[in-house]
Amino acid sequence: MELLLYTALFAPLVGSLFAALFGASPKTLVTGVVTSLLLGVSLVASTILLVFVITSGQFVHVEMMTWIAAGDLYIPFGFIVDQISVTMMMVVTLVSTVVHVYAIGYMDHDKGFNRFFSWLSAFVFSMMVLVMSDNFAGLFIGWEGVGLCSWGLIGFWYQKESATWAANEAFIMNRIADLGMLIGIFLIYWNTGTLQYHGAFAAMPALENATLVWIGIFLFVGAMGKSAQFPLHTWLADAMEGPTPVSALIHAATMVTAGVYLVIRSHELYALIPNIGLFIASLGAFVAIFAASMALVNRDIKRVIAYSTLSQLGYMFVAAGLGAYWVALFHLMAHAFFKALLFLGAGNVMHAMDSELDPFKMGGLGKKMKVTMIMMTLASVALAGIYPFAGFFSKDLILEAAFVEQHYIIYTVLLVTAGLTAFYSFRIIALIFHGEERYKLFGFHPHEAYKFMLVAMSPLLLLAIIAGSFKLSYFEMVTNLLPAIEYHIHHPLTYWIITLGTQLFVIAAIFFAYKKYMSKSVKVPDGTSAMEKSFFYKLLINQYYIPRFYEEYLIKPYRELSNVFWRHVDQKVVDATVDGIANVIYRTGENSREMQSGNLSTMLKWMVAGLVALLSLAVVFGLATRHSDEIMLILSGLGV
Amino acid sequence: MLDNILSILVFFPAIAAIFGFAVAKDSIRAYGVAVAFIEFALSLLLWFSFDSSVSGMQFMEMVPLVPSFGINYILGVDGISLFIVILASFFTMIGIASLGETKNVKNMIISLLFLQMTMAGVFVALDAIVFYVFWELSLVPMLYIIGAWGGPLRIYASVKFFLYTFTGSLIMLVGMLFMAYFYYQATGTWSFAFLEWYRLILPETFQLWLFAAFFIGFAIKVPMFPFHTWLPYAHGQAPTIGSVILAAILLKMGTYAFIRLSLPMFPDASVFFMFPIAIIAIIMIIYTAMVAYAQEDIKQVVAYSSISHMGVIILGTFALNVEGITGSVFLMIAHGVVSGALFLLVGVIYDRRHTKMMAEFGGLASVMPRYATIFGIMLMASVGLPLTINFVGEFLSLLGFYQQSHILTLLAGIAIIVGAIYMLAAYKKMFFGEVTNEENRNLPDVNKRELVALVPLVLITVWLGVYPKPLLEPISNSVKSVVQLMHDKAISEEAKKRIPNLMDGVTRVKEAN
Amino acid sequence: MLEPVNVSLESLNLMTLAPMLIPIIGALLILIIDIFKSDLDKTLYVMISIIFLLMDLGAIAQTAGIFNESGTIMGVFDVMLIDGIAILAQFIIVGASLLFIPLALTHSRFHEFSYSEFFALFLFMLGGFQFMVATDNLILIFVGLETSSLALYTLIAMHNRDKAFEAAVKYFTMGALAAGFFSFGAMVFYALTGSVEINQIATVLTENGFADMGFVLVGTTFLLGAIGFKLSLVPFHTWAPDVYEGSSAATAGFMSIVPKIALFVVAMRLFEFLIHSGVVWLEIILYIIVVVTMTAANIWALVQDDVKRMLAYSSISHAGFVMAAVLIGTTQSNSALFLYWILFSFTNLGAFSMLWISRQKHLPLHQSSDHSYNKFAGMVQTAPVAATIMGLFMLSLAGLPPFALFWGKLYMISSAVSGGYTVLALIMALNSAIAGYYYLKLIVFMFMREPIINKDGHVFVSNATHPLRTIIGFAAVGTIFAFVAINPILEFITALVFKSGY
Amino acid sequence: MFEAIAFYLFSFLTIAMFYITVTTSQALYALSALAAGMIFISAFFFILGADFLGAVQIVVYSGAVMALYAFGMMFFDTTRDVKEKKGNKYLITGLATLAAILVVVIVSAPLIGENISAYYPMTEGAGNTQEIGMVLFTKYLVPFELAAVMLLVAMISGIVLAGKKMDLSLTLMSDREIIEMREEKNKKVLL
Amino acid sequence: MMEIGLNHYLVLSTILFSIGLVGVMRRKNLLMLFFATEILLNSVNISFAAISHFYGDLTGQMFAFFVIAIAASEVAVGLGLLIVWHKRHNAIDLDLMSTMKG
Repeated sequence: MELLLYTALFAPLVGSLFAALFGASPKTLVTGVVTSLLLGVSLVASTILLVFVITSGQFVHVEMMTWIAAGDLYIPFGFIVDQISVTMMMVVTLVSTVVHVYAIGYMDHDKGFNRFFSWLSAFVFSMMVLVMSDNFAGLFIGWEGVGLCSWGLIGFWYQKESATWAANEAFIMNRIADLGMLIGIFLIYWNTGTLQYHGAFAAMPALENATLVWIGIFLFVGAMGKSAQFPLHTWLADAMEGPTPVSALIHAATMVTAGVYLVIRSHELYALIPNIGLFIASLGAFVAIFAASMALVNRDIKRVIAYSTLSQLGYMFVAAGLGAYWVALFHLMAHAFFKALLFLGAGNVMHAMDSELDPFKMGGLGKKMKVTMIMMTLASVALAGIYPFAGFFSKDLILEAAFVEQHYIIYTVLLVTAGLTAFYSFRIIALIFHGEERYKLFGFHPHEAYKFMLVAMSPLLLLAIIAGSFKLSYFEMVTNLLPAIEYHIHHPLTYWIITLGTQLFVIAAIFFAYKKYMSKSVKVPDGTSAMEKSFFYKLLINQYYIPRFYEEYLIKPYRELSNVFWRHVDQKVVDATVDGIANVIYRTGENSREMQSGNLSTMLKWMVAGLVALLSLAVVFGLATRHSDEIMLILSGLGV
Repeated sequence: MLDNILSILVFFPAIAAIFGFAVAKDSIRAYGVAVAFIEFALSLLLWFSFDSSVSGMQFMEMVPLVPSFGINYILGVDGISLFIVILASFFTMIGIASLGETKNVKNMIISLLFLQMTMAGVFVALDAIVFYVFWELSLVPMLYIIGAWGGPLRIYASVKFFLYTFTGSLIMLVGMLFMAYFYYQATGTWSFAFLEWYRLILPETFQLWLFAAFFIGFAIKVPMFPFHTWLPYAHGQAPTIGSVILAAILLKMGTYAFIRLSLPMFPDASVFFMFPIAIIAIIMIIYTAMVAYAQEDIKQVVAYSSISHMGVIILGTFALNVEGITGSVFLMIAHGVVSGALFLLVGVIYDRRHTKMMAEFGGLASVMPRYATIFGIMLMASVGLPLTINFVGEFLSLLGFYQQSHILTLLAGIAIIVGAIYMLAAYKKMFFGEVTNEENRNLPDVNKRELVALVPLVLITVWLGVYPKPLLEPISNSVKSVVQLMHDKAISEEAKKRIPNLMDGVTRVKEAN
Repeated sequence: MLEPVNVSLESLNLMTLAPMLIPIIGALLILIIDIFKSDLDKTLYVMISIIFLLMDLGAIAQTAGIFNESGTIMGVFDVMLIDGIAILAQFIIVGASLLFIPLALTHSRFHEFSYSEFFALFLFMLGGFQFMVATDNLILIFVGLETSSLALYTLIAMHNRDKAFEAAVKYFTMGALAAGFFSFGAMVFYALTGSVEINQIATVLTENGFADMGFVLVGTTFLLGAIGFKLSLVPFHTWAPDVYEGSSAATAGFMSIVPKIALFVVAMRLFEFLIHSGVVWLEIILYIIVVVTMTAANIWALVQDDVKRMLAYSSISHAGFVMAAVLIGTTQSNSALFLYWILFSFTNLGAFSMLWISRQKHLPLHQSSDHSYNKFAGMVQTAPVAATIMGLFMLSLAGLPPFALFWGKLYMISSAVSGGYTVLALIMALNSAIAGYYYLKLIVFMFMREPIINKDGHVFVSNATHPLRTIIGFAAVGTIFAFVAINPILEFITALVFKSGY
Repeated sequence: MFEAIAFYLFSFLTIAMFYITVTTSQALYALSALAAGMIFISAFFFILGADFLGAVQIVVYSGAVMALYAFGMMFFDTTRDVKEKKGNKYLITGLATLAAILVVVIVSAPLIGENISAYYPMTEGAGNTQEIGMVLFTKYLVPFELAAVMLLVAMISGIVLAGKKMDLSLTLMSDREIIEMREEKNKKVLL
Repeated sequence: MMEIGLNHYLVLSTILFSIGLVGVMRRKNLLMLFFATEILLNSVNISFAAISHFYGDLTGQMFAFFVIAIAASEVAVGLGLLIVWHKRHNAIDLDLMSTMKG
């Protein structure tokens, strides 16, 4: 088993290093193939592990070697495969394998081909470390690792100013969150004396509540960064600058869910501090609708999907916050599949439209790219949560959980969000694949993507459809570890009303979207229409002016303050003082060297003057002898 | 051989340098490399014959110098100093190996070898005066290197560097003499030996004064805010090799001295001054990081960044617990490697373009991919990414100080943010974007000689980031004994509370703040 | 009616005179030789002087031996007083002279050395100094002082160019004034105590408990004026820079060492009992003078543009530094004084000799004065060895370890610390820092500037001959490897100083 | 009584003389005033019973020194008025008077001359000269000899400095010139 | 007042000494400057003689004696220097000799 574990863990690393060898050289197909194969290996290994865990119900826990040991601190490279991590491993390896294969086609013409795969596999490796580590430090390694890789991948096309900017933004925002996480880790260490999940969680019930609350808050701050929760969400949308497979893998399926994973992983902690959980849930709910609202009007396919990811993450946090950890994890899984699918589909479209992103400039692509259309539509259906697609089971559960836990506000918010979700996802579907063929105006010549890319996508499609059916077996497995809470609305009538109501609502939204955006009247918006002038539209299209706020009130001041510090404080004050002292001394010399006039009688005068001075001092002293004690005081001051 | 390996380690380069005068100009480089390599091999030998389970001093040597005044030539090495010594010889080696075309290279190499002597000497000296001798002597070759091979402002920079540090260390000297005098009063014999000073328990007021005296000397060397302004000039003007050695080794003298002298001798004072110094350290961290962000000259960025990192080291030192101090010692090594490498990298581009202005560059990633990669790795190490060497040190230092104060650590933790900001910004300016400046269009990528210097550094960075144990173990062993000593010597309640007692298991002060 | 006195020759122990008589005899011998055969070569005289100096050293060593057995020796009606500090001082005086005399053997000819009288006067001067240190009788001190001074004035003037005369006249005139001060001060003490012997003065004063404090102060003031003049303490220092500049580099180096140590001994004898018997005023005054001398001289040295002048100011500052020892007045500090001065004589003579070998008769255009800084620009490229040695001396003067002077500073500051003069110790330290600047300035010129004119290194060593090189090498070695010799020297000094009760 | 008168008279005269010496612009006046002052001082010596000293004073000063100075004056031809560029007089006089006042203030305080024992008392019935001789050749033998050396030094210095040899300075001549000069001299010797 | 004590002599010599100081400070002509120095020494001599008279002790006279000797030899050297200087510049005004300063 350990061998399998290592295989699953290190195969991507090997692939990455292999690709890195060719990093500087032009495209060599072999890198793509090798990395994909190695990921396949990793996938297989994970699957076997999954089977093992399900069947035997035990963990696989290995300790590779010591990492840091100082004083009482002992941090090993330890890895654990339990129900939670194995789920994540499955998701990660599966999606990433798909994405790798897909990327071989997608990055076909890119001169950074090898570099891309090196980064991508490196990312998978870090992600595996993140999910498999058995202690917080190891988690942190992965945590930062994925941050690094996403930096590299977002800024993959480094010639683009916007790309590099987005990359740095992502990295720095994550850093802010990581600080919180770091502090959380310190707290855990100094209070429990260890960083191993096992020991730490075991020790926690003994601690006083305040400490736990702090730990919970700081850890969650970390989670907020990675999962781009408000107010650290802006980087996710900008991260769409990266190649689409990256968005699919990192910013939909895996990395962004790390935060959720962290919360789930430390459920034993959050179980002790329910009020923090509630906070998490409410924040999640807020983010869900907040993101969805921004997705409504956005005119960039990938950004729309990104926002939907954001809002789905909101869902997950709601679940996690409400203690329905297994639900959260389940939705995480399901979401990974259909969202990745959605992104890859979008990738096809971009590919076809040579990376044009504005859906209004497309339309009627359905004729040219059937398969893609079907896939994306199905994915959107799943996202919208129509029975019997994956989304239904996971999302519905969350709604039920909220309902059962009697957080009706959250419930309503989520319900509305569900409607919005359905609307905006089908808005873009409609805009892209149906209606007028507006792309002709812009002289695009769309074409379907490579076959193997589509084949590669198919497993995701499959899962997007059937994932829901694993629900029970999954429940069986996960609840060995996570609190097994069945969410059943006891009164069957209410249950049916709620469920059907939701379904109808969603379907209504879908039809509305189709009706609105399939009509011939859809034009490329030019800022003239009444809607675009409306306040809400402006608010939403500008993402509630939050990015601008950051630009104006955080970044600029920081830059200016830095300049002030350098040019004025450091040079004009600190350094000037030092030089000033030197100059004062020097100038004293310059001015007083006149004393040495070189004229003999001046010199003689000086001597006599000195003598007289001494004499007068003598007299002074003679007078002062009465006050000798004060003098002794002064002298002691002088150290005499 | 092993009995006085330390003396050999110290004086071999000097003697070799003297012989070096006889070597012909054109073959001096090979000679220098050879000597430096032997030196490095010696230091490795030292490491292998070093018993890392022993916490005390090893390979002690003692030759009476001025016995009537208690000055003896005492050498010894423990886990704290061992690796800095190795680092010093290592950097001298790769420094000489990677030496570019320089005018009268002979003097350069000879002064480098002398410098190596002083560096080795400072870290193995166990007698205050001997320590001071090497401490001061190290200024001279550096003065020459900066002043003779430096940039347009070189003379100003070198003189400033010399005088500033000289002033500080003179005050330190007075402190040392005081210490010796107290020892004399206590025992009736003069002594400057550290190990004997350790045994002296001073009343708190004396501790405060002496601590202050020593502090000035060390703080200027480190350099700590607000005594740091000599550093940017020195770095800005110095030739590559100068900056490398300066950043990698010379700055460590200060922090090392804190651990070797201030802490064990003045435990109460250390506790007393812990928070003020921590605050200074935090100012260093954040303030200089912001200043670094404002720079236009990549070398200045690195220079200020190293001040910022020294802040973390100081913080870890004054955590006064095993984790923190171990971390800070490790971070000394780490920062030595990383900043040294960064300066080398800056030197690479400077050799090609003879400018260090970031505005001149841009889009280098496509022109010099290997260079960009190495730079990227070092940059990530510098921002303290896990599995790189820096992270271990920073993590431990912050972790350690967290025991003393939560808020301050939180503030200090901002280091990882601001660090990322200026480093990424600089990297973006230099390597990303289109190639705008035609001169950069076809710059040659890093050549063999530079790789010889850089690749080992990269390897070390990763190796020690993944597997720091071989260093951490001896370090923390020695640090344990220091901390225990401090705890036993501490007089005030506060100090007893702050400094953990390793004998009984109580190592955590839960109610710290 | 006076009855004839008869004294036994033993009671005189005339051997106490031996060390002083030897140089005087030597001088006379030189004069006689000159009478019989004039214009012989200077080498002869140099060698004669060296021989006599060596004999002198031997005599001193012998007295030292006797002192070790039987403590302080009084001789010749108790005028002569041979104690530890006297012996030490004589060692320094004669030793320094041994280093100085060979400097006469320069490559190019200078006026003074063409005289046999030069060497005669030189030896007379030594005799004078030795008498000064080997007595506590103000009269003898005065006479000895004048003897040596008069000789010194002449030696300076014999360099025979305008600057030299100017220097000599200035020195002479101020010296005359100082002589006035001295006699007045002595007069006051005589009036107080009816004696001119310091130990008797001390006893009397302590007996009547410093009743006439006013008189004591006046006397002290005047003597301080006189001694301060010779020691070039601010504000009586004004002669020093000009005289150093005017006289030949060698003579300047000599002046910075020998007369001062003699006067230091006098100062120790005179002031320390006053301080110890609680003349607080003197303590304050000395404190001020010491600090001012150190600092002011340093500050002035900063702004000099002629190396020799800079060295002049620097030796003023060193004198102030050492004067602190008299102020502190513990055994440690007094030993520190001698230790410091021994090391200083090495280094400073070395430095001045470096100037001496680089002395040109006719100034190149770019030079404002004999030894202007830019003369040394880029010296490392034209004359590397010379540059290195010069740099060595500079570093040593700056008190950079492990070179000679560092140990002196170390011990001196330590004595200040253990004497309880904390602030003073700090001031001393900081002053060394200031001093660092101007020593560094020369190093900067030598090592970091480009040479201004002709590349031939000869201009720097135009004056060098083997004897000079030897002397400099000797000084250099002494400067570098001082740390080996510190311990024996220190023990020796401490023993002597302690034995003679200081 | 007589002593008092004498004292005041002579002190007045001396002060006057010396005052002239330092103030007059006529070198000749100054010289003669100085000489007169010296003689008056010797008068004090006689009053105080230091006959030998008085004699020496007259001989040395009014004899030797004055002769020297007179010679010097002729040499320098300073018989004409000496122009005195007056530096600020206030400083000078100020300093001097201040010094005077201070010293007088302190000195005029009566000496508490207790337990001051004469180490070399004057013996009754012996002439001052004898006593002096006695002390001079016992106690002060060494200073006396040294004084002799000092005078020798002074003599040599005088000779050297004033001698012809100082006229052309080897210091300023380049080595070549010196050698040529030497050869010149040798030629002369040969001829 | 009529009784002449030691202090009278001391005061007298002090005054003379000050006169000497004035001379030393204000004279520009070196020769006359030397006159002033003579005055200094002589003024001291008076007190020495006086003290030795009042204490009945010969040391004072000794001192005075040596002072005279010193003064005499100083004159010799001083004049020598003056002669050399005068030969060169044929002037003995000390304002001329200020080539070295600073």
